Amino acid sequence: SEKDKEKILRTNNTSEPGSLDPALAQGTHESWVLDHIFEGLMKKSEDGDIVGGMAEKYELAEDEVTYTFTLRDDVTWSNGEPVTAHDFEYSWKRALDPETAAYYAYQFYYIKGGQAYNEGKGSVEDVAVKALDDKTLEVVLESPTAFFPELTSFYCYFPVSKDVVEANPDWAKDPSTYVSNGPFLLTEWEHNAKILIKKNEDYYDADKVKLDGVDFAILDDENTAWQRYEGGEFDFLTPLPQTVVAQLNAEKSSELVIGADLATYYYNLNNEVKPFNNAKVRKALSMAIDRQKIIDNVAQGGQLPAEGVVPYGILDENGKEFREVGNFIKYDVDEAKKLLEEGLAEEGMTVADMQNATLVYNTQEAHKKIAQAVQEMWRTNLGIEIQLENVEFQVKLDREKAGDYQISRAGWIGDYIDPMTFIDLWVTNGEYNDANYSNKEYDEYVKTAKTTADQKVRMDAMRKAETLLMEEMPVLPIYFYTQPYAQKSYVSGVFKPVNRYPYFIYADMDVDKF
Amino acid sequence: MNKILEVNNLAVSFKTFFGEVEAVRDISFYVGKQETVAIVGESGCGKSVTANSIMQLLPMPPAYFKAGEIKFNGENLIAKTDKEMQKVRGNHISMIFQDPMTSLNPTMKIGQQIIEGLINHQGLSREEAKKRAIEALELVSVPQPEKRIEQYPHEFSGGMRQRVMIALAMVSNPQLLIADEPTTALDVTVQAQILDLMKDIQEKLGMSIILITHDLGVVADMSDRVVVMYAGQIVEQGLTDEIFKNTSHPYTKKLLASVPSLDMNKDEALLSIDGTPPDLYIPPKGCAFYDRCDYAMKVCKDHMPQFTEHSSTHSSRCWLNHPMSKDVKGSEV
Amino acid sequence: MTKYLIKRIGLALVTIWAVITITFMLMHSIPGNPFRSESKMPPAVYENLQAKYGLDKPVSEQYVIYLQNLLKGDLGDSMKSRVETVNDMVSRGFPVSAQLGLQALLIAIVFGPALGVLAALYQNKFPDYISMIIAIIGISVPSFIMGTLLIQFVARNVSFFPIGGWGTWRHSLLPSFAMALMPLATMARLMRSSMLEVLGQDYIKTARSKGIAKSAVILKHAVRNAILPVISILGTTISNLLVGSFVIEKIFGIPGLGRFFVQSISNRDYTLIMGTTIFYAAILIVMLLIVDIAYMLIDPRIKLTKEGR
Amino acid sequence: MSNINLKPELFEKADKSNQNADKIHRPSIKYWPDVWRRLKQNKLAMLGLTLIIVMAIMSFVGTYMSGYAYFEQHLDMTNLKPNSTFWFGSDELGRDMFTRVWFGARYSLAIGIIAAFIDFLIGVIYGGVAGMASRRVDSMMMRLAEIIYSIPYLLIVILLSVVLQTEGSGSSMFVIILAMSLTGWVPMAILVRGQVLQLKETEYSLASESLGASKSWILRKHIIPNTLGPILVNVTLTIPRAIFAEATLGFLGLGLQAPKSSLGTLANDGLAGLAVGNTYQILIPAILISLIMFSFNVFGDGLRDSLDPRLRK
Amino acid sequence: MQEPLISVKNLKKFFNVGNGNKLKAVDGISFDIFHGETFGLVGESGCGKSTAGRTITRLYDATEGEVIFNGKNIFNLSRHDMADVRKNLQMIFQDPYASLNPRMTVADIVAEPLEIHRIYKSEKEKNARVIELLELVGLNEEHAMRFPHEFSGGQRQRVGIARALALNPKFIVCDEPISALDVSIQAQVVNLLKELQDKLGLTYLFIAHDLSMVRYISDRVGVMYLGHMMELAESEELYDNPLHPYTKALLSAIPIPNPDIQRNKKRIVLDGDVPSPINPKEGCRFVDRCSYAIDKCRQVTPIFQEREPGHYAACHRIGEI
Ligand SMILES: Nc1ncnc2c1ncn2[C@@H]1O[C@H](COP(=O)(O)OP(=O)(O)OP(=O)(O)O)[C@@H](O)[C@H]1O
Ligand SMILES: Nc1ncnc2c1ncn2[C@@H]1O[C@H](COP(=O)(O)OP(=O)(O)OP(=O)(O)O)[C@@H](O)[C@H]1O
Ligand SMILES: [Mg+2]
Ligand SMILES: [Mg+2]
Repeated sequence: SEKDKEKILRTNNTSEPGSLDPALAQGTHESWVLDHIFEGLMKKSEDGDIVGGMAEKYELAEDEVTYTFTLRDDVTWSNGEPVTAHDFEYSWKRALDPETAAYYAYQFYYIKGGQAYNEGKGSVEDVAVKALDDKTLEVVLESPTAFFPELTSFYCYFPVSKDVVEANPDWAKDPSTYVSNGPFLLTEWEHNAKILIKKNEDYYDADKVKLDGVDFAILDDENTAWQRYEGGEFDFLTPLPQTVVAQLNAEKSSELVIGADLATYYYNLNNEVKPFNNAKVRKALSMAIDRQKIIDNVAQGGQLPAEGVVPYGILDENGKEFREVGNFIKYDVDEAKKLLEEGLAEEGMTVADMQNATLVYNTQEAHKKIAQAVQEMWRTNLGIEIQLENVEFQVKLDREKAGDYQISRAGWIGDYIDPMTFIDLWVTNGEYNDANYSNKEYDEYVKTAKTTADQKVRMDAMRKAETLLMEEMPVLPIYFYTQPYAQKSYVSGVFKPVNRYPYFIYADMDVDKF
Repeated sequence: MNKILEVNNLAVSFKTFFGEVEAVRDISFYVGKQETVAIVGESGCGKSVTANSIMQLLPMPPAYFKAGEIKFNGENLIAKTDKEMQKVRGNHISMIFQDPMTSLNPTMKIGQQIIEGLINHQGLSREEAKKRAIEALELVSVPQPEKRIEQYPHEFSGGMRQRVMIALAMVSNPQLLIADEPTTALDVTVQAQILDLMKDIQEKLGMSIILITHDLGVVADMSDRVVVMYAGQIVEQGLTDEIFKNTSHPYTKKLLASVPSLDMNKDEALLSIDGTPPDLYIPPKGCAFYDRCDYAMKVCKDHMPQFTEHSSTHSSRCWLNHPMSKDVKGSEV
Repeated sequence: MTKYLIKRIGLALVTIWAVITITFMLMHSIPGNPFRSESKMPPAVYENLQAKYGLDKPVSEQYVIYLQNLLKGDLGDSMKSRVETVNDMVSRGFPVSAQLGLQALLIAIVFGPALGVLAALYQNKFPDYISMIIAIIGISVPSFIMGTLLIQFVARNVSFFPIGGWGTWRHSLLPSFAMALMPLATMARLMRSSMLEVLGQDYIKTARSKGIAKSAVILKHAVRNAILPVISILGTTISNLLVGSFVIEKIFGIPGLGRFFVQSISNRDYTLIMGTTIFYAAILIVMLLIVDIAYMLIDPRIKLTKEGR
Repeated sequence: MSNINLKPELFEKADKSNQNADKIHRPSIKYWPDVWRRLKQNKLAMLGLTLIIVMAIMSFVGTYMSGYAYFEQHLDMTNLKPNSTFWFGSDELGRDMFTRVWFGARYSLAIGIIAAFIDFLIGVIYGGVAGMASRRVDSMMMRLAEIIYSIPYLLIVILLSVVLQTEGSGSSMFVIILAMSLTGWVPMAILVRGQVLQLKETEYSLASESLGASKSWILRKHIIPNTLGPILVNVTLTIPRAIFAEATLGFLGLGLQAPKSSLGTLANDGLAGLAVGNTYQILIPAILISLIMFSFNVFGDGLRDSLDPRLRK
Repeated sequence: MQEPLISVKNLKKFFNVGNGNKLKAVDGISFDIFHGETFGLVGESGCGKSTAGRTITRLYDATEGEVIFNGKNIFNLSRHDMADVRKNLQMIFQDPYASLNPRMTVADIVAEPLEIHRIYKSEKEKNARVIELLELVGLNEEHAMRFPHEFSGGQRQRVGIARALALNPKFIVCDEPISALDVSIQAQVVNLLKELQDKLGLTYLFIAHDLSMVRYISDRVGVMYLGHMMELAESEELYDNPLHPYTKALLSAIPIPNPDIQRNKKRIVLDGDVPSPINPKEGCRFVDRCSYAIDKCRQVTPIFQEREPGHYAACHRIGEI
């Protein structure tokens, strides 16, 4: 009977999903569940490769912008109906529909006519997604986009059943009307308390799915969640309290896994405010930060010291880490002092004038600790005493937008696996260029990279851009995020895609041990 | 005679930050069965403290018993625990408190306050108790008692509250009733009714009464014996007739003389005792009345006079009773 | 009395309207927006969202629309959740918070005043000190620490108590306890102080003269006269408890209403902010009305229904 | 009769012409000196007062005793348990807890006391006025309090933080205290009003009115003194509430700015260390808060007792 | 004739006692009090004397009627003006303890009126005045620092009297000021009141039960019964020639401090149901207990009118009995 024990993996999904409709998803608390109950055209294999999901195969035409996907024959919705190319066409257009007001609609802007439709300037007919027949889907992009196939594995590209959604707009609110096509199916949803998904026996690849289900609790207190994990009520847990990560790390615990992540932690310097308009001052500030020490003693989550703005986990045209372009960041106190002196002199300022500089961070324990460490490093290394100011998250965003700050904490999570998701942040007048950095040469590189289909040209342009950026240092990268998680010894096969939460699709639990 | 209550050498003091206030100093008296003993005396002389001592209801601290015993049916009440006293209070001994305004619970209906003790001691049901309460209020002439028991003390006039206090004390048919100025707030007609009522119950049930009052008219009406107190001491006691007719102590004489009467001359000032009684914080060594006494002798100042028995029932505490004082004459009162 | 109630209900509506108006203005005058976040969102997406929730209209117009919907009993759609409306959220979260709050209240009301009475009866003796210690612990260890401690040291070690979560009554014990401590301690201290006042009154002497048991003197005579300050703080305490404690619900992972109070504001979830606020205001108003009525029931001298003496 | 030796001349008429000469005088004492005298007799209250004074002194002196500044980090010496260098241990950034705790005590004590004082002031005045006023005004005032208490506190605080954002140095104590006092006074006002409603019906209030006293006079001279017990209790309870409210404000970016510390933020920071067994990080600030609480409580009780003449000994 | 100092006109004070029931504590009484006179008010306990006294000093708002003091109806005065009038309109409370703030020393209590109206120049002057007042009522300096609970009932009452005298008011409502006092102090207080009256021309409304004392102190006496005024006359006249049956009964019940007389005295016993002021019936209020009652008494409320010069009474059967 031991063998009959249901293999339900228990874990915690920090907060209540705003919706489990793929088009309406907003963040990880939704996507983590969606990743398991839906499947897109492509999917990630357990090795991290992009392989066929709902689509058996795809073809890219000569023009580099026309993709033709062919769907598998044996794919069905959980209500038994077949998954068709029409469903995809419907779902993607629905996500672009301004009426739907989807958060991630911009992820479809690569599709020709997508942006115009979403902005209300174009019509739905002009969106270049078309089901040629039940099994064939044709997509035309605005410009060559190398990572498009990968994009179709993301949750916003997941299909919904046209028949179901049209018949019942509220289909996603209740497990009983919920229809999906993934390896697991939604069976229970107690708001703000738990979500239960069970294995989809009709899934075409059901053999590979070992778990009988996943039980997501909804508990937003990290500490309580950790106590539950420790108390044996969870089999898997992420995120972990920072002190716990530090301790597990120190103990070299076998339960701790430092998962990769695609995100960078950095400080914005307001390039329009004296003395941060001076590159020497900016570089001096960067050089006076001992990033390794921050990671080892403050952040303690197994993060990597930043070497630039683009984190690890992105491959270049040769299939190698893009990051191998080099480490642009060094810790050199003497150099820093020199640069600061020069820079300040150029601006006609002294060290004492830095007193009024304030570092703004949004309220969170980790940010507070790092800010204090940085403040102290600047004080001891450069002799400048800046102020800290923590503000509410929305207030920080507001002040960044308004340019009403000097230094501010920021972080960026890659939207897709390509350097561009980081590089294009700092183009002149860019939407997210809170540092207000502006450099013609930089803009030029970005433009080049965005308009060519030639991978080599693209990558080179982006390498140059990053090099230039780090030369000017409009922002101070601190570290590259990681995603540590804890799993009990009997859990195996959890796969962590670099820009996703861990997948349980291929996970297993050792029945004898739990 | 059958003594129901005996107070022997009772002394009560209050501890204040100035020092000790000797409110009651060595008093002894008794109450016989079905007897009414009146305690009279000037304001502040310790009447209420004596009464509260019998009930064991003095706030302790600051009050404490310095000496003496209070024997009720032969048992010393001072030695009793609070739990044991609960069986006595409101059952065998009841008390009418002097201040009817503050002595009633402002947040409890009148009826409830009366029946509470009944239910407790006599095991009556609520209904029966309520009936008894209504009867009791009727007896003390509170109009519409069935309505009034649903009212709160602040809706009663001063005299009505006092009558509630009386009803409350008498409803349990105690063996001993301590009435501390029970009729001060009552008009004469109601007062007369209430006094009649008390006499009635006394006769029917053999109740004894300690009547504390300054109304000598009431004393004359009600009491069998009178105890006269002054500055925490008893200065004279005796049968009512003896006190009124063979008055011995100069204080008692003055007290009687200052009673107003209907035929007082409006143009003349009322007679009163000049001066004030001594402060009981460090009381005088000698006779406490010395300062105000018209007959004061040198001996009175520093020597405490002892009791002289004038009859088996009548005694007083004055140096004038001493054989050596024969030739001293005070100015006539 | 009925007239008084009607008047108070009328006033309550005005009060709620004022709360709505002020909150509405405040909400729109602080920086931020439900759809602004750190991640990439092109203007078009942002505008689509604004339009969907009517946020593109002038605030005054939004206000009028809100009031119209409110009159129909519709609190609107949450801006963060597309699954539940604000009505849903409130009607699902409130019973949970209310259960928790009522349990906490029960604990506080049963033990708080009792502890205070004991302390007063044995002033400067052992029970007084015990009560003081409990009060100090209750007050100086705030619920966020107490909750964490309970989870870590009680729930983790005593399998009877689940570690967080919601479902059976066992889930509710530790959080109710953590929530109860502060009001319990407050009531105990207040009760002690006013008990001491009352025990010195003449009518206590009268009650004792009737020979009724000490406990009856305390319960029937002293407590009623001393309880007024406790009643006074009960109004705000109960409404705080009933709508839930944010911290406790967060720490124990309880799906109550309390969480929305803080979350909705940091999320700038306008409709949810309004919904919870109205709900909270309504409960507060009812509680304070009950407190006023309780005053009159407890002390017949207090008259709120008629002008003057 | 007694056997003392009584000389006949003793039985002569007394001469009372100079009787006032040897009159005994009670020592006279005024109310407030008397309160202070009684307070001094209360050992527990004096212990509380001493502790308050000691803590107040330590909150200034204590920050210099260990030689470490409150912001000084030793990233290689983090989370050390109390030892001879770090008497109260070190925190997660390797700062000296001893210095930080006393530094925090300085702010917490100041915030607690000032906030309690303001709550007391506004609460007593508002509640008192409402209680004394006509039913109509009372009703209006209570509805206003209801409105103030109903408006989400956080919204107001966020607005304040934006409007009163002080250049560079983060929030001043003024802003913090202002934020806390915005609604903090409401329960106090309700409490006081309840007491006033009860006490204004007493005969002594009526008596004062008959003397021509104004309502404010009756309130000040008769009602408030007679309800000081609950008020004092509530004031002492406000102190820890304010200490923690400050920590909560910290979450919203309106508290003291790091690396400054208060006992509330220290306790909150210490919570993180709990999961990995650094219990001392929460224990030390918690004990200090309890000590503050204890001191104010016993002092408040003592004060209450000594203000009550009936307990006069 | 002399102008009255205070003129009470058709004064009514009703209390709501739940369920729409009205308790008519004072039900339309009218009388004048002249400068320098003492107006005695007697009547059965609960008949509305205190309520009348409190309404006359505007501690209660009248349900109906006027009280003219110094030519003005005090119910129309603003708070401010009223405070001014209060200087001359004082009250001694029936309840000697409840009316003293337990947290004030006796000195503070007696000084309170002085402080309210700020009528002293220095602290020293104030203290001197307080001591003077205390001594006036037979207390002394040593009592000044004590609190009310440390006093006996009579001592408390004297504190209340001292307080009322502090402002040298023109008019004092004395609500049973002496009933808690022993005879000697009673005499002192009454002597004092009279003396002050002679010296300062004070006017009193003197509520009391002790009829001998009322006779002694009052110039005119009013007899109330259940909210109505039954009889009013010069005190000699009233005592010698009572017209109303209730007054007769009242006078016959005075206790005499002589055991022989008192025990054998005949008094008019009032039988019958004790009437209630809650929703009283039409007709004479005394009817149920009156041995002379006729049908008319039950149906028509007798008018309070002058029967002999200066002698008013409300009874249908005056002259017949
Ligand atoms: N709590 C107390 N503290 C100090 N002294 C007190 C206290 N209670 C009473 N006394 C004093 O004890 C003495 C006796 O008081 P008691 O109340 O017995 O007088 P009494 O004879 O009943 O007078 P009265 O007729 O005025 O009621 C008084 O001088 C009074 O001042
Ligand atoms: N606040 C009140 N609410 C309701 N009824 C009241 C109130 N005050 C007095 N009464 C009622 O009014 C009537 C008259 O009371 P009042 O106190 O004036 O009598 P009184 O003549 O002074 O009697 P006493 O001689 O006993 O003091 C009584 O029946 C009393 O119950
Ligand atoms: Mg007495
Ligand atoms: Mg009266």
